[in-house]
Amino acid sequence: MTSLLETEDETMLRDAARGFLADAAPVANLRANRDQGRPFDTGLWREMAQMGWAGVLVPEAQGGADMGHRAAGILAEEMGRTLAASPFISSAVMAATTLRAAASQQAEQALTAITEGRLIYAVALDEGRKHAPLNTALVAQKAGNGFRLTGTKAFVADGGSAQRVLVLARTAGSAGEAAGLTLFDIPADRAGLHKMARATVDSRDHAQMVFDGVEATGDEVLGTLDDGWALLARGVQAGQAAVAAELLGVAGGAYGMTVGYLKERKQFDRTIGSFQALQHRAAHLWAEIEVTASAIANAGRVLDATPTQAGLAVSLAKARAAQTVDLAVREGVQMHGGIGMTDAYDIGFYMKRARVGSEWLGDYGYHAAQVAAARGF
Amino acid sequence: MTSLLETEDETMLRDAARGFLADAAPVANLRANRDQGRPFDTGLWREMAQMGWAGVLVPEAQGGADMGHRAAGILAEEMGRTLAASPFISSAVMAATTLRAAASQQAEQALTAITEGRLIYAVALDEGRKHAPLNTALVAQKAGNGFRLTGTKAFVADGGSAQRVLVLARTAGSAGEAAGLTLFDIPADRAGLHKMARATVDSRDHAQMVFDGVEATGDEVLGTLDDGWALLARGVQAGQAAVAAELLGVAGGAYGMTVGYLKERKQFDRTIGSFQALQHRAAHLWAEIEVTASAIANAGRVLDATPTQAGLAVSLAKARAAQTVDLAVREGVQMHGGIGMTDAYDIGFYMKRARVGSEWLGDYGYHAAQVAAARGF
Amino acid sequence: MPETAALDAFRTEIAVWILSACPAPLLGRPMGEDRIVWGGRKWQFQDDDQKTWMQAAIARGMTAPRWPVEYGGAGLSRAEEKIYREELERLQAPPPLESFGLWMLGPALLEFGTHAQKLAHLLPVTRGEIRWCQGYSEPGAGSDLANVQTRAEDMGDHWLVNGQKIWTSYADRADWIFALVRTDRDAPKHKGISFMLIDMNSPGVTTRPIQLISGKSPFCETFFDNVKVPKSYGEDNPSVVGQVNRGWDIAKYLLTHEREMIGGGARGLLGGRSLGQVLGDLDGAMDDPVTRAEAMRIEVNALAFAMTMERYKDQAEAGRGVGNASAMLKYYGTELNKERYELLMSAAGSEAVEWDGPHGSLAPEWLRTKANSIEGGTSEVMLDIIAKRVLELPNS
Amino acid sequence: MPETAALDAFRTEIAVWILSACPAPLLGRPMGEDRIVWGGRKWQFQDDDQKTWMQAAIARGMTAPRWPVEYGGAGLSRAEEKIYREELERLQAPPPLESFGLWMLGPALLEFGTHAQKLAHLLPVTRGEIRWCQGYSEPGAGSDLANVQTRAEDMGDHWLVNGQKIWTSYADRADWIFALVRTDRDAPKHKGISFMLIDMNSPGVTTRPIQLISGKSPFCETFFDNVKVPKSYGEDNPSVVGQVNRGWDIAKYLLTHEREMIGGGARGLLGGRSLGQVLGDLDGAMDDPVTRAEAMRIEVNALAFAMTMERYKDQAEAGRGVGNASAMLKYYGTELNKERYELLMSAAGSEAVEWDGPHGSLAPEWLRTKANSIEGGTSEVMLDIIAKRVLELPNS
Repeated sequence: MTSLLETEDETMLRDAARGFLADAAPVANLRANRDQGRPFDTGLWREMAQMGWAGVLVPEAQGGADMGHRAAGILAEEMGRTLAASPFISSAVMAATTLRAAASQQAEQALTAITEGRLIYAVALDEGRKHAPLNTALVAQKAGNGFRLTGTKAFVADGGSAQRVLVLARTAGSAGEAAGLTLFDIPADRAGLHKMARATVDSRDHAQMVFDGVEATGDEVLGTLDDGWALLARGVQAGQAAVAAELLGVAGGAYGMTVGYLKERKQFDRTIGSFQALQHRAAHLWAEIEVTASAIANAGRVLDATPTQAGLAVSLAKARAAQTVDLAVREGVQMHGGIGMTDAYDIGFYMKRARVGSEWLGDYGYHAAQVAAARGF
Repeated sequence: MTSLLETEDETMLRDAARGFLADAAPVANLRANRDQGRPFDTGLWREMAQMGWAGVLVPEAQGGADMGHRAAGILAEEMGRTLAASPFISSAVMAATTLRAAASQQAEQALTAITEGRLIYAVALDEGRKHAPLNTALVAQKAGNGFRLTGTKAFVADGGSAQRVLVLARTAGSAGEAAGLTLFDIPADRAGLHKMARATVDSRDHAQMVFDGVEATGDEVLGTLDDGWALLARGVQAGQAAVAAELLGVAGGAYGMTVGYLKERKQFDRTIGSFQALQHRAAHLWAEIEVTASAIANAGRVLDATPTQAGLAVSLAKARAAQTVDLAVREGVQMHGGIGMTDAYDIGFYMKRARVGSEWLGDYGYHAAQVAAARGF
Repeated sequence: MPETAALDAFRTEIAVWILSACPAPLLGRPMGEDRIVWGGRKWQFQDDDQKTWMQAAIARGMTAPRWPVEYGGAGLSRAEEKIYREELERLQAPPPLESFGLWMLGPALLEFGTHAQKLAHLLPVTRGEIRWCQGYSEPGAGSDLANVQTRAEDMGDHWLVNGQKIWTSYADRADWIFALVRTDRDAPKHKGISFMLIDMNSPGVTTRPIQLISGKSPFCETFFDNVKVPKSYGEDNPSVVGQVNRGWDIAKYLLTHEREMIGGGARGLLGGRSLGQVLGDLDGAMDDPVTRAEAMRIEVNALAFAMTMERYKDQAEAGRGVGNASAMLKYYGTELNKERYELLMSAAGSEAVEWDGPHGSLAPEWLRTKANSIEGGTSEVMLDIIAKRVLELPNS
Repeated sequence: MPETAALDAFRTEIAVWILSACPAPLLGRPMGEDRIVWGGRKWQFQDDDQKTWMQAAIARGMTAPRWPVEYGGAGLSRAEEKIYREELERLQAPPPLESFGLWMLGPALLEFGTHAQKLAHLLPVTRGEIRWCQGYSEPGAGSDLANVQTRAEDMGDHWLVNGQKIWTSYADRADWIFALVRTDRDAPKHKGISFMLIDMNSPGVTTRPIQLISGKSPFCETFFDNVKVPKSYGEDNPSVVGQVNRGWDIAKYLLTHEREMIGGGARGLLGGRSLGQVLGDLDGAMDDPVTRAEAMRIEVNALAFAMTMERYKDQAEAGRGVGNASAMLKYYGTELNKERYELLMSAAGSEAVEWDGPHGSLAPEWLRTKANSIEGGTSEVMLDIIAKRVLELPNS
């Protein structure tokens, strides 16, 4: 496999992204969005699309940049650093990867629309409080030539803003089985689909989706009937790797803000960064971030090289990212002292996003168990 | 329940024990015993018996001091502090508690002999690498008026020096069941009982005992046939509490040695105890020891007040003690630096005893699970 | 009568009194922060029962059981007060009155104040008439509490106070504030501070609430803009407690109290149920070995910590102080509570991250625990105290 | 020929050479510390195959592949050396020769030595004729390596060396030692140290092995009692490497090397099997949620750490140094390895605590891991380095 070192192209991409986001989407934007009840900034998302980010995983034939998952991870990481909100992971990573694997003409049209920033997708997957895709119980019942979907999806990221939804439904089998799951690609304003916005601590777009006899045609089945999970799993893995990368960025952002504070803040007539106990904790945190960065780079590389064998690499990345960002935000808030507890200060936003991102698409325990299974125990 | 504070009597007992052990059994004794291949010092044990320690749990009618489990814990803790080796826990705590509960005339005679230091008991219990008394598979087969014992007991503490053995054997039922276990009280030199000394890292007396058709009479059944576990469980719980107390002492001894070193050792032209990172770690360790001390005191109190309901209290004490002593010896060795790694220095002995004591009669995982079960999960 | 018999008699007497004085509707109600009776001029009872109960307690001195009768207390012994608290808990009766005046100002004045100061200030506290807040922290000072910049200039008959305090709980609802102010700018940091009592109605005092990451909070910023504080509120009743420039001694004395109170917050949080039981309500949570192992660890530590609180309390009640070791309670209790909430959040998964989701106020409570290891002295300061004063390690 | 094609050709060539030069009985044998070929005057091969293999490697310069040919090396590029190591591993051939001379002295001399020094000292190293040991640490200095008390007095034509070194690995079997000695007692601590090459056969040099808590060890104490060290071993071949009093620069340079080597010890320890698989061999161990959760955690961290080693190695090989960040590898790798052994000990229970129990040398290995976070710079020193040089936090 290629080295885990960044290529020159990747470094250029990172530098460009970092520069752009520092200007266009500093943490202050998240605060403004929150205070104005806006889950993300549509103008910003358009700019990202113009830079090719929305099409980072889309083939050139559909107008995409086709830069691969390592590049997508770099973008997600940089967005995490400034907590920039966008439908990037839902739409440009998860939906795009799934649609690309579906390889239908309809899917290709959708990919072009995603790339151009005209179309936002959400993925309606989990139904309970924890990530467990095979437990899908939302039913798609045969009705004439089509289907009728009934059930509830919890915690659909970007579910409020999406124009289309990939929804995993059960057409056969029972909870816990992959067989019998079918993937539908339907418009989000279809009759009977009720979206309830959830006020989450990270101030982003999350919705509960209630499917009250929602009709779907046979053409709206993506991939094969009863075998939709094989297809969506590719998108979910890509999403897990991207969320892991975002969390690495969140950790890095919190760490950077904290070390900056340690260097500037004085107490007991000393810069607090000169206190050895804090130094050792900051150094340990840095070490954890470095080690996690390797797992993130590896997940991107493996997804690009051997996407069908990426399970271990992706779960390793998400497990490490969840643990590392947790440490980073806890240390960040504690080391900021009282000021870190105030809403007026930004470090709290990192803690809130870390919590949601760690949960999304599987937490540490879920992914550590996947690693263990892949490693034979 | 009485307060967890020490009574005046208990404080006097502690002070007396500490004074005696500092003189008569400093860590240097352990080194001398090890270098001379002696698991413990019989003269020292005689002196302890003369002070009433061997009879601390024996009724006055049998010549004992009958001071209770809290007092036994204080003695065990002080022995732990200087790593004083003796058959105290096997004989004076586990066997004595069991024999006392048996309340037979034979048992009373044995208690007197224990009290006077004339008789050392071992308890032959576990057969595998982890504590799991109900998994007892050693068979006691009916043979005429008596029994024939066949099987192997692993890791019998004080098994090499004991003159008598309490051995748990299966007379009915199958592995995992408490019913069908019978307790025998037999001389350690009975034909067919082979003792293999084990060279353990703590340089104490541990033996594997192979029972090769060992004969036991019906009179040698302690308590009731097929119901021996109920009786022995009392002794085992008392032993667990005492080992926990010993480990608290081991933690305290390692901590004391380490803080002493921090105050005296200079490096980079500074006393290393002035480095804040070490200060915070030492302070945290002290906090853990304080919290564990409460759990140890509580276990003794509960064993004295309501011995039949002591499971939670005892497991809590052992779980805490295992975790705390582990931290104490790891920090102790690391903070001593290179010198701590040399055999010439004492801190390594604390690490070795901590490892064995944490394992003996159930490790952290075993006891934490017991706590969880007692707390309804 | 032997001592224990006297205490038994007292237990019966006080239980009878509680049952007769505390209106039945108050008994057995769940106690939340919203049900606390704080008192003060701006105070409004939620119902008449609260008022009835408070006034009955005032009449018997039971709002401040251990204070001397002449200052509005009941003059109880330590042992008697403990019995009173135990009976309140057993009968599920709420405390008749809570306040910073009772918790903090009282102990300070009883230890350092003049007779006239005690009379003037403590009686209104015990009667729920005056509500106090505490003005220690300042912006930019953080853990360095002695870094007091709010200054009080000596203007002859009054002090002229200018500066700013932060983290003053309920300052917007308090009538008076006890504050650390700098009365000597040339003295070493700890030597020029005074402990001053200031009427919040004085011209120039303003407050502003602070929004936390967890949402609304009782914390305020408090500003002093040319506030005139009389040197004396009456004969032998100066506005400064103890000696001028020696206020740090009083602050240190009170910090020890505060630490014990905050560290104790970790107990009884789940209404007597174990953490594992609460988690067991969430389908499948306890099947995850990571969650189970962590729940076991926290349960073990929480039980042992509760015993330690008990042991330290007994020691304090036995008249042997716990001194700087109280820093351990603060440190251990708040860190443990943070761990507990992290696990609860994780087990409740995506439901937990909603501000008002199916688990009620879990998210804001989780974020709020993060402040516990900062307010009242950070965990780092607690570890410093343990290292230097308990372990006696040398200064760096 | 494009670069990759050339490397492919080299890979084939070197594989053929290994298979022809390395006697078949050596291939595929498990590699243990007892199978290492160290060389030196006191060295005795375990069998003729070892000797045959070493001499074949010497003939081709492959005991020191990247060193210049004139000093006994093969003059390979970074990429070629990497291929050589990969092929050795793939074909399960042992390294023909290992030594502190190759690992430590070589890099120091190549960077700081004169041509004559390199010729005189490096050739015997590549030929396995002279075995070196390293004399840095001193009793009482601990982590403060610059606190060198062993002194070398300038006696005109020679240095007179007196003092004591500790933790000198295999000093009792070494022919020469490279040591830090104090040549200026008045200069600041780091400025009066020289990097000196001393013949262990010199009168006045004695060694004594050190017993560790884990048992016998390669470590020794080394004593210098009025040892005369010539100023020069020949023309342009002084006994001090680099400038007199500037030896600290060389020591720092080598410390970075050493750190990377020790931190790497955590990899591949279990013969390619995962920790969970090894634990799974122990009946029931993985049913315990505490053990399972801990095994998962260590597995996750170990895999990510292995990737980090890989990444840092690639970075170094790409010619971009990792500098002080290597302190992280040392810190993380040794701490992780301690955790791994704690878990193995716990899972093997009472069987683990025997010196020679059913799990072989587990107990001494467990105790030995405790030294890994001390030797070559303690974890605390590594964290200091990261904090000050990588994070650039201010000095305390």
